[in-house]
Amino acid sequence: MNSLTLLMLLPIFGSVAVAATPKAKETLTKQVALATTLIVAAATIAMAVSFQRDNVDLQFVEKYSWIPTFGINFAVGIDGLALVLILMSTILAPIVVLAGWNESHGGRWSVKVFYILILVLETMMIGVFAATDVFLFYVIFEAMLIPVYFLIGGYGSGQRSAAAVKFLIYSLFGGLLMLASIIALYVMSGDQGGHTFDLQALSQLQMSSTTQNFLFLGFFIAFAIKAPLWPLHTWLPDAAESATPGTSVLLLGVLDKVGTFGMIRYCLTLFPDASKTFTPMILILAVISIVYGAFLAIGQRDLKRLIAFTSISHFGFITMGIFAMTSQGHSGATLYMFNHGFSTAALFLVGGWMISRRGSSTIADFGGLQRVTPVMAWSFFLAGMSSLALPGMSSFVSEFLVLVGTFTRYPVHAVIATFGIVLAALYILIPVQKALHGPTTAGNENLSDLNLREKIAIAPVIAIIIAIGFYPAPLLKVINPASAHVIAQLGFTDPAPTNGDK
Amino acid sequence: MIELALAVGQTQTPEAVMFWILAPLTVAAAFGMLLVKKAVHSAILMASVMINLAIFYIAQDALFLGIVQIVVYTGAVMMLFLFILMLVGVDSSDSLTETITGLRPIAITAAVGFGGLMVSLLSRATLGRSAVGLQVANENGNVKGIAQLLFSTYVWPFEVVSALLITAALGAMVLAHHQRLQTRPTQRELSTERFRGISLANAAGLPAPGVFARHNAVDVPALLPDGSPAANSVNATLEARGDMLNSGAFELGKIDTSAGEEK
Amino acid sequence: MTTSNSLVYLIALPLLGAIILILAGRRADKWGHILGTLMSASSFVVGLYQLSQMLGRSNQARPVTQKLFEWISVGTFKVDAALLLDQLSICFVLLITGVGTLIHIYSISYMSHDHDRRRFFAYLNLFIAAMLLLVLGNSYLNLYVGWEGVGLASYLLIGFWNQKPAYATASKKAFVMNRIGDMGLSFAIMIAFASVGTVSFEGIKEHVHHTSTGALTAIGIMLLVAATGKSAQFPLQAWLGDAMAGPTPVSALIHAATMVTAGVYLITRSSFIFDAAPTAQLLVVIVGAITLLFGALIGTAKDDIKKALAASTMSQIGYMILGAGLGPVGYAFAIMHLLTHGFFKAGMFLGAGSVMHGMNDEVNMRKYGALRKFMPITFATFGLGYLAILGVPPFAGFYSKDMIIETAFNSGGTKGIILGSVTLLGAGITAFYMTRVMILTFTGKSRWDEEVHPHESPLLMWLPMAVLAIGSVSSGFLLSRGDALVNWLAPLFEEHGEHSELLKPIVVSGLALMMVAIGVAIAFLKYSRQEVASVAPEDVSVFTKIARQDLMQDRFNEAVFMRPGQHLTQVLVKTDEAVIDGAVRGVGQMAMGSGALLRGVQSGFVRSYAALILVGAVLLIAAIWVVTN
Amino acid sequence: MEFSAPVLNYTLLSPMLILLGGALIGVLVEAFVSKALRPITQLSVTLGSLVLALVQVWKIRNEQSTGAAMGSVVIDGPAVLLQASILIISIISVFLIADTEQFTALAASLPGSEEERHALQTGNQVTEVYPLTLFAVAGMLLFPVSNDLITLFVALEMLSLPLYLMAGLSRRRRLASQESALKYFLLGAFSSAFFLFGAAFLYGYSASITFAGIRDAVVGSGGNDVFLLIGIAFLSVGLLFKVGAVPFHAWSPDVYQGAPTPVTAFMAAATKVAAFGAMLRIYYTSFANAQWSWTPMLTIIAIITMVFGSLVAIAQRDVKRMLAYSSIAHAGFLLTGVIALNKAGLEASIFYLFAYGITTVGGFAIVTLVRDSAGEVTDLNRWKGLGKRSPWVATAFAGFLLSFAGIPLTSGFIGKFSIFSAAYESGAKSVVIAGVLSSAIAAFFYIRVIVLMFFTDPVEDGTSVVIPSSLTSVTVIFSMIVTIALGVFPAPVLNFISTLATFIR
Amino acid sequence: MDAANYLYLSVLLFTIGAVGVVVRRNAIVVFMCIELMLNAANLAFVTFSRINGDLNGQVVAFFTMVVAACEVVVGLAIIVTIYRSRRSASVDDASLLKR
Repeated sequence: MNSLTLLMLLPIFGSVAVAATPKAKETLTKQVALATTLIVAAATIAMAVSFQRDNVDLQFVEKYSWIPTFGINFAVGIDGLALVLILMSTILAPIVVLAGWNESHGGRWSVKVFYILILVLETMMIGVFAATDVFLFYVIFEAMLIPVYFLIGGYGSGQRSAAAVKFLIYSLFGGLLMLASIIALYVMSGDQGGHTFDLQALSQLQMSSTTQNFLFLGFFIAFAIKAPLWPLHTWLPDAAESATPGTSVLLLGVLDKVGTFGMIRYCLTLFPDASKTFTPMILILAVISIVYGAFLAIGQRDLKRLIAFTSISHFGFITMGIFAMTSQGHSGATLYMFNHGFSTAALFLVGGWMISRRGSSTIADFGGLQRVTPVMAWSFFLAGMSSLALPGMSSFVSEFLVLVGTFTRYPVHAVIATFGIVLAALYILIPVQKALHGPTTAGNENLSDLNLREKIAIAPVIAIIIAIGFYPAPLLKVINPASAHVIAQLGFTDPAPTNGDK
Repeated sequence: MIELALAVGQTQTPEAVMFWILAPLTVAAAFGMLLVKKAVHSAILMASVMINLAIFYIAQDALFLGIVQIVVYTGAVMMLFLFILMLVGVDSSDSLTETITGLRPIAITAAVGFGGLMVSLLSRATLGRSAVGLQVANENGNVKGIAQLLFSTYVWPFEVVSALLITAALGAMVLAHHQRLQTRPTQRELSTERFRGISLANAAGLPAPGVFARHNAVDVPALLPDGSPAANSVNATLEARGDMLNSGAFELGKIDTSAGEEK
Repeated sequence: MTTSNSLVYLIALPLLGAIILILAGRRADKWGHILGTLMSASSFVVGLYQLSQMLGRSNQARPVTQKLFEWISVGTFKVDAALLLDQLSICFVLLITGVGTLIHIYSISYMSHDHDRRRFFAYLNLFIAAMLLLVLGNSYLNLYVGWEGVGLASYLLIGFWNQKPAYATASKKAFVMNRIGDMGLSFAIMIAFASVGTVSFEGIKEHVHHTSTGALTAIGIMLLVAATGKSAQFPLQAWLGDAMAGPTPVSALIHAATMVTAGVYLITRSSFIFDAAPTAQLLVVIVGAITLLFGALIGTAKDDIKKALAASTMSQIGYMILGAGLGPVGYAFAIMHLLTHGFFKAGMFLGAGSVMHGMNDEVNMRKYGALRKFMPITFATFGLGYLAILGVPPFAGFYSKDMIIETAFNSGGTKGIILGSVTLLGAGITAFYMTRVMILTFTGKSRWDEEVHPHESPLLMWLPMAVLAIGSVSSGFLLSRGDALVNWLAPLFEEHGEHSELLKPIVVSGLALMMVAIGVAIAFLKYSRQEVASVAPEDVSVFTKIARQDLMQDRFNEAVFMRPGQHLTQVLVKTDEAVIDGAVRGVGQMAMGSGALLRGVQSGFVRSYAALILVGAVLLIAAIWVVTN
Repeated sequence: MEFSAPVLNYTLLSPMLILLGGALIGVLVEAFVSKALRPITQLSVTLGSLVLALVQVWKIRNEQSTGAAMGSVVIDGPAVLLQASILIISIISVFLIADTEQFTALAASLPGSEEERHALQTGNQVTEVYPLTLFAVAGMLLFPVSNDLITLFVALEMLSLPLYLMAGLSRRRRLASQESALKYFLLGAFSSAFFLFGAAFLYGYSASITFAGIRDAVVGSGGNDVFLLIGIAFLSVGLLFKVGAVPFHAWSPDVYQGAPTPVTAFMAAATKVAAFGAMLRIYYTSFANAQWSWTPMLTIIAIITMVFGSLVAIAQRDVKRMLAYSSIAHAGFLLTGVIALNKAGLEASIFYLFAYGITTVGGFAIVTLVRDSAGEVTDLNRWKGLGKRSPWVATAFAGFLLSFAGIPLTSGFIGKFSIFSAAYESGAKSVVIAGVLSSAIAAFFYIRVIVLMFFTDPVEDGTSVVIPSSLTSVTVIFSMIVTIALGVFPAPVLNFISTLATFIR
Repeated sequence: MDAANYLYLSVLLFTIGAVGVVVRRNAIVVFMCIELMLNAANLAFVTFSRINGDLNGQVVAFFTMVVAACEVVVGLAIIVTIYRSRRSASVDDASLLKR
């Protein structure tokens, strides 16, 4: 497998196949969807195998003229960063399909529509990370909102439509700001040698620092909303609360990564100087996100909202790692994106199973699940441990890298952020205690434990979490060259150890 | 407003006299249109404005237009207005009290602002060339000059205007023409209808309004021998509209002078 | 440096055991405990093998390493997953696996009625693995993994009976407070990387001489913070008492013998840093001194046998920390006390467990009494441990504790006198409260309830107790004979220079024994001569009350951290709702409101529309008027 | 002075002539063809002439001439593009107009009268709408190709008068329909008076009524610019009125709501193309050199228009009114194309006009489908749950709305992108920022409708979606295809526009 | 005699017409006011024609008259229709469509 375009087309073919399944045979529909996502995952892994690790250039590059009038190409290509994120997305997809086998029931529309949306979304997930044409990226960035919007609004629970609207409006707003910046880039490219949206070409543009700052903000705000970064986060808890667990996984695990991915790929590459200008401010926002998200998570009564706020805290870490401008911070942030995908997936999926069994997402309604449903409880516990970055879990490696990387340049930020790990212990252990420990409370006595399908779905997630926790090298080897490249392009070198000043 | 003064006008002084007499009249008439209550009066004032304008046209070497203004505009268009006014109700009068809050002050401010600003602007305007006058252009006669333009340079709009006229006619037809949707019954059919009806009572025709009543207007029902009103003597439309008068007031037997007054 | 391929088995065996037991689930109920014990025992065997290998090598060649794989490598931040077994770690390895195996055996019987016994053994194995990783890791980051791993195991084991909400809370408290300490370790690692560029013990040791004192002090203080968390030292000591919620074998293994001593390990392991950072070292001593008194004082007032022992543990670890803070002279004594303490305290905890086992899990000593007759073996083993902790010669504690007291006195100047006095005082208080425990539990009249039928524990339980009792008796003598341990460890630490000798060893021993005698006497007077109430009396001095409440440590934490934290959380939740989301919603409502307002322009009257057009035109004209003016 | 006979290039004028001819035939059909045959005959004549005109436009696509009608008409690339757009939009609008349910049976009858009932029973139809449509389309074709003020004025009236009439012909809620006709007419006449007054001043300023003459005067003027400015201002009032820019927009919500929906669709889409076409021509040719004077004005108006339209649309409860305000907002976006005053702006405007026009017709086509026993249901509250009842119709409408909102992969996005980038290129950054922000506001109400349709449970109140007639289906499907195709693969159209879009002067 | 005076007159008439549209309620009067505005424009055209010395202005005025005539037909037809439906020629009564 060495064609990104083909990889993007696979889910589309799958969605056509899903659409072709007879309405009565829902299981067949699901099987087709699962098969598609598995094939895509396999194809991605095959692609990853043939990826040249030490080559910092874009690989698997494809370029087709799309709208020549505006110099727009359908251009794709991946570096280590993109590869890791695509890998994460395509591995998560079959897990989500399998884990959410029954999520599509009780929605507004048929099962088929659910899987068509999921598969279309998968195409876009691949595309958004693979795009090397800014316009293409923007198109997918915005278009992705639509399937998610329908997934939340159509298959969610509670205030789903309000949450979906909030999500969409928020994201659109950010997207439009980015559009303004993109237009400006486009126009400038026209003034400096011909209209183009090629990322490489655009990064060579000459612009005044004021312009650069404004354009940077256009991009950054869009990404900060997406990521989300304090104080632009309020859509996330609502969306996560209302979405189905599977959707939440894709939303927080993959879509939100587009925000942090974009910060690296677009903000830093296109506007190196502005990035430097805004770094102090962004770091402060990131640190606030870490601590604030953690506190808010501690204060939540709803399990899904809690998980959402933990993610806000984690995105704070990722953002901090990105803007620390050290190779550790960068690689850590990238690895964090990957790991966060899985640990959030685990939390949401297991949390979702708990909620669907109990019929409530209020933490206080649970109690003593460990006695009743040990496997489910264990899965949740492990997911939680991953979320609080216990060593041995994948998130530890990334979180520590971020902290170390930040510390070497911005010790104060890193120190404050480290307090987040204590808060993390609280926000995970409080729900663990309330839901899993203690006497089995009324209403929880007869909950059933995970069935085979659910076990099969969660097993790879936990396996990946632990495996990467102990052996992150395969990923780091892919990530490191890309990170180093970005750092070097920005003109940064890692701070040297301060020893010898005695 | 500097260089617009016409050095050419041989009719300069008489024109000025005419202008200063007619212009105030025109403005007054136009202003009157806003102030009079009755629409008809407005129409008359409008007509006078138009005639004045025609004079101004002629004074400005636009003979053809002046004539057309009187013949077509004042003569035909204004008559159309009057005609419609008649249709709508010639004596309908407008209350001049403003019912939409705040509109009048806005209108007055806007008017004063508009007029004031425009006048002020005009006084500032310069053209950078002196006024020419139409002596040269009208060399072969004003009508001929216009015709020349109309049938050569502006032949396309001239043609297109015909489409406009057709549109207007078609539009008037659509909105006003009551198509007969079924053939009108012949006299024979009507009489057959009468005789084959439920009752022979009306075979000879419906009673006319006002019979045996003291008033023979169409909205006064005929009275039956017992003095009660004959409902079918009045047009069904009037009845439906509630415009039928109470016949009691018109009974022959009683002399009631006040009823007539009321009517 | 010598490499070995078998180090990993030390960790892998118990880890494998834990994984099998967790994954196998109920299927392993029948054989789980056996597998767990075997895994621990085989790890012990590997440890012994390694010891024999090590003994066969010269002093300098004793450390062995094993590089497993490259763990994290980003830029200059390179950390291998690698193990280091040297003279220091081997002590710990043997202690952990040895005592651990004994406790596994004990637990087979102790937990036999618990239908989650398999899970218990899984956790125990997990703990052994993590603890071994802690002591075997060759860098701070590897140590950190074990560090948090034992925290996790501790959490799981404290909360083993988490169906009781109080136990679940206790486990959470332990984890969170440990995390605060862990944060210190994180800081230490970060500072180390930022200033030295590496996080391995070897690497930092190499660079220590040209690293600024400031950085080293910072690292040292942060390591101390980590140690206080894990080792329940002041000010992060509050979790230990609550941690007694776990099954007693857990208390014996984790909260007495091994995990809580990790802080001592960390400080000794980092000797090269502390030696170069006197300020940090001084802080270590201060923390140790405070804690040893703090724990001892709490111990005097506790009626819960396990909590009394826990307070004692805290106090004893205070001794070790103090010892370790005394620099090169103290490290070996700290480790020695650690080892002897591992024996006698584990033995006493197991004894306490045995008592509880016979007393329907009653822990209140005021409901005990006269158990000597019913549980002779327990009494004997407990009593030996008691003598050891008191420091009565020739029991183990005598050798280790007196060394620390002596070193403290000899650390020089006023500091030496203060520290010596504190340690002496601590020894006296220790004697008091341990005697109190003995008296309340084993002597006097029985105070237990009708339905309780005390009985001696089965073989599988008393056997480990007996083994540990032997250790309590002999280990001190064995380790100090010919300065065996001191010499064994000596290559790891810097040479220590001459130190003044304030008091001769014999004087110190005399003083210590005198203090012990006083403590014992007071306890006898107070508890043996008069009736002990089966309910704790309320008319006690304010000091007793404070001591019963753990010297207000929980109240302090609640008042200073927890409640403000909770308030802050609530405030933030509300702020998020009202202010941040409120602002977002406000923008939306503003748009809608202005829409509704502007909608009023569309009044439906054609004349107002015309007016609008006219006004628009006027504005245009006005603009022109302005422009051309 | 000798009279020389005028020379008309009939080939170049043929699209308009065909339409006028078709209209005349239509008038004759009214007179001579039996009632039963009239609808089908009229429809065929109308469609036939529209298609023929389109073919004719295609044939002359490469012509560049100002001499088609003695200088009154200019045929160039933009002219061809605009005319073709208008014709395509008209064709799919006529498919909607062919829906007899929409028009009154007898316009002259009183609402609710016996006569009306009778006319309804006999299946009478006001087939005059077809020739009226053709006249309007002819006027629209002429509007953007006019090359002097007279022709411009005549074309303006020619496209307006039929629309005034058609607005009043609704079958349901006739009082509202007639009211909308009255409002449209009075305000339209009012604004054309301004237009004419402005034309007078331009004439006074330049001593010429041709666009070329005005441009020459602008370039080499001797006096000051007062007359020019007044002329531009008043002329703009007339043009801005037609495109529905604030504060000259007030007619459009009322008229959009009151008029029969097919007429609304037609005038919303086609009028906009024609009016903007004319505006582009006159601003890009005649006034180009007086840019300093009108760009600030248009910038402010554009910003107000976008923001106003978007904000007020939020508060709407009626789908047609909402679309009206949306069209106001779009007028604001389109004005940025005028402001841009560069080739990119011209191309973008033409693309936007075409894309927006098609989408608008599609959107209104959907509106015609949602009905209850009393006709169309335009109350948004009753659109709740439409996605459940008729998913395809709701999906199509959602697609159109997303295109209005400018979501990528729809034509609306490409349009917005191209027009904003053109404006940015010419330095009109404030407009771009305002446009982007109001797009965000606008997205809100489009999405609200989608929420209503898809995420709200239906209320059983008799609202249903009728099975679309085959012609309506064609309109909807065609609009949908174009909307998506122009969003996904706009390159051919953009290229085509780019090769043609240059005004000759 | 200054030809500009005609322009002032034209402006005044135009203003009066515009105000009339806003203040009068009778649809026919409103419409007449619009006619007044058109006439004002015509006067401007004629005046400018004279100033500029060419007849184009007069031709425009002529066209205006024709177009105005057509407009009158259509307008009056609409007004009559409204009147027949509502029995009122007041433009204020026609305010069903709003907000």
